[in-house]
Amino acid sequence: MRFHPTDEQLQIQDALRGTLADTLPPAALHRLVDGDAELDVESWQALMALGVGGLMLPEAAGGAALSLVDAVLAVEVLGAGAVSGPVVPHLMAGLAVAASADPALRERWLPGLASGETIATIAFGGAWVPESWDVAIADGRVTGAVQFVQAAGAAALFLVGVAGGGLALVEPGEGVRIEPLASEDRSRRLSRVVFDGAPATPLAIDSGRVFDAGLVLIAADALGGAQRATDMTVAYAKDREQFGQPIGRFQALKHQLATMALEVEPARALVWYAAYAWDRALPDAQRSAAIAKAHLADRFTSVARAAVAAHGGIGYTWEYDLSIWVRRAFFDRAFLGGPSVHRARAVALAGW
Amino acid sequence: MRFHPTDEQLQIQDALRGTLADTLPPAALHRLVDGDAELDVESWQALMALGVGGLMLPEAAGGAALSLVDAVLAVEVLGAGAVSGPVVPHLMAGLAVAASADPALRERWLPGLASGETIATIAFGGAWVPESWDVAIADGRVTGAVQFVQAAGAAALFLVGVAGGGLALVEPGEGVRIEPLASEDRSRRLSRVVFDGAPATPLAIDSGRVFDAGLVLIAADALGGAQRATDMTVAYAKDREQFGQPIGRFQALKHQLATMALEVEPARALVWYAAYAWDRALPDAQRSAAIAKAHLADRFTSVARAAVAAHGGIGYTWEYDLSIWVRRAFFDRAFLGGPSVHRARAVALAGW
Amino acid sequence: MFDLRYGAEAELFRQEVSGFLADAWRPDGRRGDALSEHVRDVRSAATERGYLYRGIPKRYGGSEQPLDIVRAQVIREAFAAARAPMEIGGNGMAMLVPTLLERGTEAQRERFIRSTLDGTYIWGQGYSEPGSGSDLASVRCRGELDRDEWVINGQKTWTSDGARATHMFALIRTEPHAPNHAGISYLLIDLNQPGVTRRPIRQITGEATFSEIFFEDVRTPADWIVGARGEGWAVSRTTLKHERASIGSADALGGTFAKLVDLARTTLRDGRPAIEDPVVRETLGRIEGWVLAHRCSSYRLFSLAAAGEEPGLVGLMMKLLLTETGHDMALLAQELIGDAALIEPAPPGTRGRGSEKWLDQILGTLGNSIAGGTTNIQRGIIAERGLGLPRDLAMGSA
Amino acid sequence: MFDLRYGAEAELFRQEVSGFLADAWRPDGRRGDALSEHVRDVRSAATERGYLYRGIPKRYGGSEQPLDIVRAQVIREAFAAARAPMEIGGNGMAMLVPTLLERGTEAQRERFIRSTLDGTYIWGQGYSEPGSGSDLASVRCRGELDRDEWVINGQKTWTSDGARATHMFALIRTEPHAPNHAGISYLLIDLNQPGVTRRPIRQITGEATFSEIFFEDVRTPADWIVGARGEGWAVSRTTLKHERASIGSADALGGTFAKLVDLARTTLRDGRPAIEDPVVRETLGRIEGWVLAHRCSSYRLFSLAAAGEEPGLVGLMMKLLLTETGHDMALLAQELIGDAALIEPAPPGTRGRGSEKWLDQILGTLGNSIAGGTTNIQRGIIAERGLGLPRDLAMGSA
Repeated sequence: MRFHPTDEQLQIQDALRGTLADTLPPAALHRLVDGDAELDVESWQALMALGVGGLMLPEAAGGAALSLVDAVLAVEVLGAGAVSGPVVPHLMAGLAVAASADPALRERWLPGLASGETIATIAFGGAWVPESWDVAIADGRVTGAVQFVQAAGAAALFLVGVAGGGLALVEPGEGVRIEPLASEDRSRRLSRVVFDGAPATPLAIDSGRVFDAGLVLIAADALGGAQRATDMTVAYAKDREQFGQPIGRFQALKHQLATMALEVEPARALVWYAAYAWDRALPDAQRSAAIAKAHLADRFTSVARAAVAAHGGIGYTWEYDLSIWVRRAFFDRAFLGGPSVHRARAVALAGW
Repeated sequence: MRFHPTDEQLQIQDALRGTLADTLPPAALHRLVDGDAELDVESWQALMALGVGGLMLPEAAGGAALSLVDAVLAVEVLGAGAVSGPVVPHLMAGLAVAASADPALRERWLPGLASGETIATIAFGGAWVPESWDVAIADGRVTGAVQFVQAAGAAALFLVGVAGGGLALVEPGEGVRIEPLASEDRSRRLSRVVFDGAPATPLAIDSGRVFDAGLVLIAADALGGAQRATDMTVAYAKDREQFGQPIGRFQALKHQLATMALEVEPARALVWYAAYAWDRALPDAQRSAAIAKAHLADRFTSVARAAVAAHGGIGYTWEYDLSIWVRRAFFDRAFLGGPSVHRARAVALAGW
Repeated sequence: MFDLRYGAEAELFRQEVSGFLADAWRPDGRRGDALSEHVRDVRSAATERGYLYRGIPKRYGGSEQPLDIVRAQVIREAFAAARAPMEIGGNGMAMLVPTLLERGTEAQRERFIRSTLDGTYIWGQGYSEPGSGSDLASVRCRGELDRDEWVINGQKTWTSDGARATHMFALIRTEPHAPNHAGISYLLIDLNQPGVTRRPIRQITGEATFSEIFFEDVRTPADWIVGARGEGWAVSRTTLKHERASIGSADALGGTFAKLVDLARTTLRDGRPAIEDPVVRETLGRIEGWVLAHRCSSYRLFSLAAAGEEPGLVGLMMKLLLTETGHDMALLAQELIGDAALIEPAPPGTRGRGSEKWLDQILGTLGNSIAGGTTNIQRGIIAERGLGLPRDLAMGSA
Repeated sequence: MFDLRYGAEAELFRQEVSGFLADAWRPDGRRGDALSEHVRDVRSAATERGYLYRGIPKRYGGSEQPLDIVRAQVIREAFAAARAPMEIGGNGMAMLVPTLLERGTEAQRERFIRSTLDGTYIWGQGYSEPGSGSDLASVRCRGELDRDEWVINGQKTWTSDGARATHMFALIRTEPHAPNHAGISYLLIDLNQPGVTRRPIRQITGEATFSEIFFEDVRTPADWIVGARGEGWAVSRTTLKHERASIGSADALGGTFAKLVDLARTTLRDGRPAIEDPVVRETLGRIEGWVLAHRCSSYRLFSLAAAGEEPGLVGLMMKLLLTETGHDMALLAQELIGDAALIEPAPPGTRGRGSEKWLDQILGTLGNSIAGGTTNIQRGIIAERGLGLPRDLAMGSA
């Protein structure tokens, strides 16, 4: 029986944390946020060099063949570091291709996805959930617009959700138009992508599994973000003085910080469990993914708000790092569907 | 423009507060709670002698012809004192009879209601709201069971809600069976009342107005109860020492007390407004009554819980006075319909 | 008797004010420069008739009217109905002028009040410093008297209107050897001089309504001190009491709530208006209880003020109530706008009512819990001044 | 690799335990006296085989097994599945026995442990006093040494099992001139003697599971002191560490949640099950997030304990999480039961599952925030021990 990270898993987290902190320090993050780049290339490449892209891909393709539990442990750390670039969509696309039984397809894409040379993203239209996907597919071509696609301009591969709940692979180029959006979360840029008869390769896989993995991964990103917002606030409270005392000595603030920690720390095992249930394909895997997404989206939102309040004025400024995670909370809440949607799904799946 | 109590209104409140404290001191209250009496007769008679029964009744009948605003100011104080006996139902019955155009009926009942010699209560079946009343009326006789009737054993007059949303007067005796219930709020005892062909006098009045007045009055009772629970907690925090300090000096507790006060104090004007809107028959009178009932029921519930938590162990004992108001909060929440019911009504009335 | 009507005398007065505005005010007068001749003329005529600057003596440009809360409210309503220009607001009117009236010298009043009323002087508040927050006793920006001038060095932050302010009233440490409060003086500073650097503070919303102001050997005359040396703390606590109670301003919450209801009506979910969702209805219903409690409490406060009575406990709560209810509204709005939270709202002033514009509101409620003291400070005030609980140990005699 | 299964070795062990129980335990053995011969025999045989009292040396009646969190859990599960009697619980096992093992004299261990394990001695905890609450340093109940006996006078309160306890372990002020903690000793007291008066404390629910205990010249032998004079505070902080981590006990929250879902299914509203109401569904969904977070965190803590690692931050949070989630469940239950909140629930143990029985749960959650330290104390512990924030000024060196 084991339900906490191994030393090896902790070492991987440390390596990722260190690499991201080195390649995307606060100054670089602020440049990214204030600039127009689709993603921060240096940190993306560094993470890919560490094997993030192939975490769950087969060893034959150059991947590490690890589990979703390993992936959430990684993504948590990357969320805490405000990773730029489409880590979660990229991992989802990799899972989709790896699930395909078509050897040609696997050979075509998996090595590049594993090495990170090929950047992939997802394009799920409608209201995120597979039942609502609305890109039409006919005669190997897709048509339709998808509202929110991360890092579309950098992607060499789109995993597109098509009407009826299936998935297809599309490459940029013919019949693919990208319209960048002003993204609220400036560490993860979104575009509208219009498919107009673009050539597509349908995947004969269980799209629900890919979607559920995405929910758990976004929950892990939210967990990392919430942890970072809490850590920043605790550090600030220890450091900042008022009335001759560190403000972290004032009982009301201490209790607010305890409440923030109470939102984050127990949620960690929930994310692990959702990943574990997915890895083992347990009967409650789908429900757990939905619950984890809903719960973590709410926790990140709530903790981000509390962090700003606890900081006072400085927490409300653009230049202070916290603003970056406040906006990431908006992203994690909406991306792949909001809390009320996933809660309603979880309740319905329980048969209540 | 005036929207706060006059000196005269404050004096009436003082008189009521003093009389109730004198005639129903904590010891008497605990006797009542631990005993079987339908109501505390001494305090009831003392309040009636002060004119509570006739507050809103015409001067010709011995009443004071005051407004619902005056009544809520009175009932707030009585709720704070854990008044026993059916003050709100009695006032509602009085309003119903006074609204009738039938001079014989008025003459028969109003003087006794005003003086308090005649105790009246309400018997609203179904789910409280007039649309749901389900006692059948035919040939001047009523048939049906009403689940929760306050002080039924002491009442000389029942204001019965009948199917279709009308009201009728019924006297105890022939065709009226009273089955006392174990009441959670032991300061206000409830019975099940079964009407089995009891003679009834229908009232040709607007039953909605009577019901709305009841909502506002119960809101006022809840306001008083919430105020009392807050006052007790503030007093306790000033008095009780821990770690060599009054606990009211600990910032976390101070902020909890501030939050309790924040629930209670602004709600006061909301209750006033609901009464004022009823008095003037303003277009938003019905909505305001529903909002006031829902809001105050929630505030009383919340403040009662917070009061117990702030007291620690002693607040959780039967013998400490606070338990009486905790149970009154249960009563005020459910009686005449719960918060979600009235919120849904308010939203529907707004046409949203 | 409770009565929300203002009464016959007030309604007659309303007719008088409305009549004046119908004659004097050209509704297109606001176009172009907000300080156009016409606006100036109307303000000046309105002041002459006793409608504006009522608490300010005539010799400084006011209309010197007796305190009358109801008349003041009627005036506000009549001007709002006619969309006519009220008093010039801002920190100058709200904070400096009352302070000068109570603590200033005759020379200071003559020098500054009239210019503030007519908009010539725009004042920034110089209280906060980086690291000082709610603890104003820790002010470090220092002033040294150099013959007939104060020489000021240091930094102020969160100065509202800092970009366009012409002057600042500031708390400056002038007595370096006195403890905490006792070393602070209240100085007036001309911001249009060398040595003053302004840096806008970009907020989390992207807007910049506040500034940091840096002083490097900035000079101000020795007699631009209000109160005595070392009295700055006490001087800064002077507040405007004259006809402050108002109903309209308190109902900002009601305005936002109406917009929230609108948002719920117009947002579609699975093709149906979101407002048909029982969860949305229940949440709106809950929030409305707080909104009404706030509005009705503003009636109560207005009534107390009109009767010359103290506001009491509820007067300490209005701001916190606003913050907390605003927070609840923001959460529902965030739920309602859904994916629109992924895109930045268009800049203020641009056309289009995309639901993503609620993002500013949602982020803005974060700012509310900071502006004017954090909610923790507010709770402390309610507990101590409102409920009579003892001071925190940690706060000492602050 | 994450793996929630206990592994092959553990499953073999489960078979062994289940096999033993299938042979030794007659499922009707609980009927009648809970301490019937049969129960006694099974407990004794189970202890001989190393299933019960694993952390206690054999010479005091235990089975003296090496620490094995997984085996302990398997034993709990196997006994629960067979509905077989586990160890005798209560304050004696949970608090006194570990204290004696760590701090008691050999004579005390021999005198008390075996009698506690077999249920002969039932222990009440004597820490709280009226007015002492979380501040145990303020204990006033005093003991004076009169030749070879302590003479005890004063009062203890919130003594669980106070009505049936045979003995008490208590914090008693024996050194009146020493400051605060330093004056307190840890004494054992026989409660069945003249001078002991027990008064049940009726709780807000109507039940009385705690008592006040009054001492009037009550005597206890001089050597019934654990640790030295004045060391009582430190002695009382000894806690049971052996195989404490468990999964089942942490899922009390899950059990209540399942009942809450049942309540929502069976409660009708306008003729439809309440669980079809979207507001109820949303609220259940919200609560389930917390319930699952709690359950999964208990897996995590169990796993850490099995690996011999420290529980860390999340270990400080389980109780508060339980309290807060219980509170949320109580609020929904109150909404669901509606008018049933107007009637008292039938006494415990009586038949009928009226929804008003939830009232006890609803009121009980009020008690949870008090039992074992108020939520404010819990938050303080999280902030200080968990997040490393400085101590409150007001708490001094407490």
